[in-house]
Amino acid sequence: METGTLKSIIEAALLAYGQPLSVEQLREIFDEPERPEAAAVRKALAALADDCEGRPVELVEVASGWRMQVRRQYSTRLSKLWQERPTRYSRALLETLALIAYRQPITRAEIENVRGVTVNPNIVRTLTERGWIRVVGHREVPGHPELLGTTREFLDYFGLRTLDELPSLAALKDMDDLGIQLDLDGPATVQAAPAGLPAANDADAAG
Amino acid sequence: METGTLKSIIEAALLAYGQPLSVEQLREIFDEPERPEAAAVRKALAALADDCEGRPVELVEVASGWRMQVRRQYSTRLSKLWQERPTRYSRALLETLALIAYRQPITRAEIENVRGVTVNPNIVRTLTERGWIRVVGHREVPGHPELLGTTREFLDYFGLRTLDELPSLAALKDMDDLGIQLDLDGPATVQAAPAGLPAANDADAAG
Amino acid sequence: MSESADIEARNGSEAAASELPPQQAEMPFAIVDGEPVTEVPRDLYIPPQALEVFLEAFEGPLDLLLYLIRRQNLDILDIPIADITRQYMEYIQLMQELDLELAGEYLLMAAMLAEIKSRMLLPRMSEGGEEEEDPRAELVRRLQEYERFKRAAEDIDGLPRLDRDVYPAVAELTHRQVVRLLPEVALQEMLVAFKDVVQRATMFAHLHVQRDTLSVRQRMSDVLAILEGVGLVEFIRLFRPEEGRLGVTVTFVAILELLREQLVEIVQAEPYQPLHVRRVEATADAATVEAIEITSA
Repeated sequence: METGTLKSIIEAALLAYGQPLSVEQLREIFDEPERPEAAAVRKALAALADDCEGRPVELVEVASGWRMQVRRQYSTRLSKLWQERPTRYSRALLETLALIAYRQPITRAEIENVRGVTVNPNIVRTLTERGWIRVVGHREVPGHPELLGTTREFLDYFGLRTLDELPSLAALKDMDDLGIQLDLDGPATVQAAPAGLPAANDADAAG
Repeated sequence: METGTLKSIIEAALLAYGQPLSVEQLREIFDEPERPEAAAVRKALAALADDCEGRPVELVEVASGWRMQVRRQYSTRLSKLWQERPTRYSRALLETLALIAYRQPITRAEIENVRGVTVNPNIVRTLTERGWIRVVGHREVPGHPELLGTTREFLDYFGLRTLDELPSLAALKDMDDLGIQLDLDGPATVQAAPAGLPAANDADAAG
Repeated sequence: MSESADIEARNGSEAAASELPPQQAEMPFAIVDGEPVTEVPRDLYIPPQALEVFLEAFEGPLDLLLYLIRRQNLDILDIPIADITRQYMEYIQLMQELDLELAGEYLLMAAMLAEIKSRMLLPRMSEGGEEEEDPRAELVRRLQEYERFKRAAEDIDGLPRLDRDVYPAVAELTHRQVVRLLPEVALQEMLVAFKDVVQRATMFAHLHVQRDTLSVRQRMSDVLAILEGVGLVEFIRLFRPEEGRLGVTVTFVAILELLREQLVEIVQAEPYQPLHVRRVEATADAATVEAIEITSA
C-alpha cells in the first residue's frame, strides 16, 4: 500500500477512535493480504506527524500507542467548551500517586512510612477507579499486603510512553548521594561545618 | 482576529469537542473584546472546509452546528476498531456440539437422552448459523426427527481433514494426566467446571 | 493550597507581632550549634481562626516540619532542633487548645523531636569510642525522602494531563457497523465436554440394567396414567434421565405416538417456554396441530 493512502487511513482511524491505537491495532484494520508491515505503519505515522506541523493537532506516542491530540496551547481557551472544570487532585492523592509511580511495586505501609501519615482509603479507591493504579501482587510478609503499581492508562493520561519518562529521576539519584554523605562523614562534619555543607547539597535538595 | 488563527482555534475546538458546535458556541469560546462576529466565524469555517480537501476528515454542517467527521469511504474499514469481544459459548452448547461431532448422525432426542436435559433450540440455531452443523437426513422413526451432523466448515475451523482426526476418548486420558480436572458428577456441579471451560450456566437445564 | 496557607500564615504573623512579645527561647541555641542564635523567629504565630485552614494545608508532621525549616531558609542537613521543636510544639499545643482533632502522627513526631533534642545535649561518645550517629540523621533522612516525593507529586501535577492540558482529537465516524466477533472454541474444550457428557450418560445406564424390557406401548399407557386427572404436566417431567438413553427414547416415542393418535396434546405458552402435556378430553383442536409442529420441527 502506498504511504499516502496508509497515512490517510491511519489519520482517519486515530480521529475516529479518539484513543491511542498501537501499531499492531493499526495493522489489524487491514485484512490480509493488504495488511501492512509494522515498519510501513511506523513510516506512515512519521509522515503524519510531519503533516501535523502548523496544524492545531499533533500526533503523540503514549504507553498504549499513538494518539491525535489538540495542542496544549489551545487548552485554556477550549476549556470553556465544558461546563465542568477539570478535576483538581489533592496533594495527598498526588503524593500517594508519586510514591506508587516511582517506587512500584509498593505497599500501603511503605507509602505511609515515607509520607508520615496513614493512607486514606478513599485515595487508593479514587486512583483505582481512575484506572491509574492496580494491585500487582502481594508482598511475601505476614499479612500478605497488596503491592500497588501504576497502569498503562496512567501513562496515557499523563502523556508518557514509559515510566522512564517520569520527571525528576535525577533528583532521586542526588538524594542518595546526600544520604551517603550524611552517613559516611558522620556527625562530626555535620556539627563542625554546619554552614559549609549546604551550598552544593542544598541546591540538590531544593532543585 | 486573523482568519488563519480563528480557523485553527475552530478546528481545535471541533476536534476537541467531538460533537457539533454552532456558530454561536464557537463565538463564545472567545472573551470580549476579541470575540469574532458570526460572519468571521463563517468565513473561517469555509476556509477550514477548503483545507480539508484531500484529508480524511471533512467539515460538515448538521442540525446542531458544524462538526468534523471522517469521510464515509473509511467507515467500513474502520468499523473493525469497534469489534466486540465475543462471549464464550456455554457448556451446554459445547456438549451438544461434541455429541453431534462424535455421534453423528444424531437426533435432538438422542442428544437429550445422553445429556438428560432438553436441547435449547437457540443452541441448534447458533451452531447452524455458525455453519458448524446441518441437517443430514431424517430418522425413520415416528415423527421423522432430523438427523444432525457436522459440516466441512466445522472441520476447517478445528483444522481437521476428516472426522477420523477428532481426538479419541483415549486422548482424554492424557489430558487427565496433565491434571485437567473434569466434572464427573453430573449437572449439579457445573460451577466446578475445569479451568479454561466456561462456567456458564447450562442453558438447557434452565430451559 | 499550601500557598494560600502560607500567605495567611504571613499575614497572621504580622498582625500578631505587634501584640505578642517575642517568646523567650526555652533552650539556648548555642549549645546545639556551637554558636549563639541571635534571632528568634517570631513570624510563625498564626491566629486561631486561621489555624484550621493552615493545618489542613499540611499533609502530616513531615510536611509541617519541612514548612518550618524551609520557611526560615534553614539547612535541612543541620536543623536547629531545639528551635524547630519549640515551633512545632507551639502548633501542637494550639491545636490541642482549639480541640482540633490531632492525628496521632503529629504527637508521635513531637515525641521524636523531644527525644532528638535531649540526645543532642548529651556527649555523643559510645563505649566503643566510636562516634554515634547524629541524633538528627534519621529525621533528616525522612524529611529528605518525604520532600523528594512531595516534589515528585508537584512534577506529576505539572505534566500535560489529558482533559486539562491536551484534548484527544475526535472526529465523528458515520455509518459505523459493529462487527461482532464469534466465540473461539478449542478442540480440547469440545473433547472435554464430550467426555463429560458420555460419563454422565454411562452413570445413568449403570443404574438400570432392565431398560431393554421397556416397550413403547407400555410406556404410552404409563404416560396416559400419569396424565389422568392432573391437567397439565411439564413435558420434561415425563422423562426419567436415569433410565438412560433407551428409556428416554421410549418415553419420547411413546409421547409422539400418543400425539399421533390424538390422545394427548402439547401446549406451550410462548416460544421457548416449557412444553406441557395434557390428555385430550374432547375433540382435537388447533393446539394439537401446533404442538405436533413444535415437536417435529
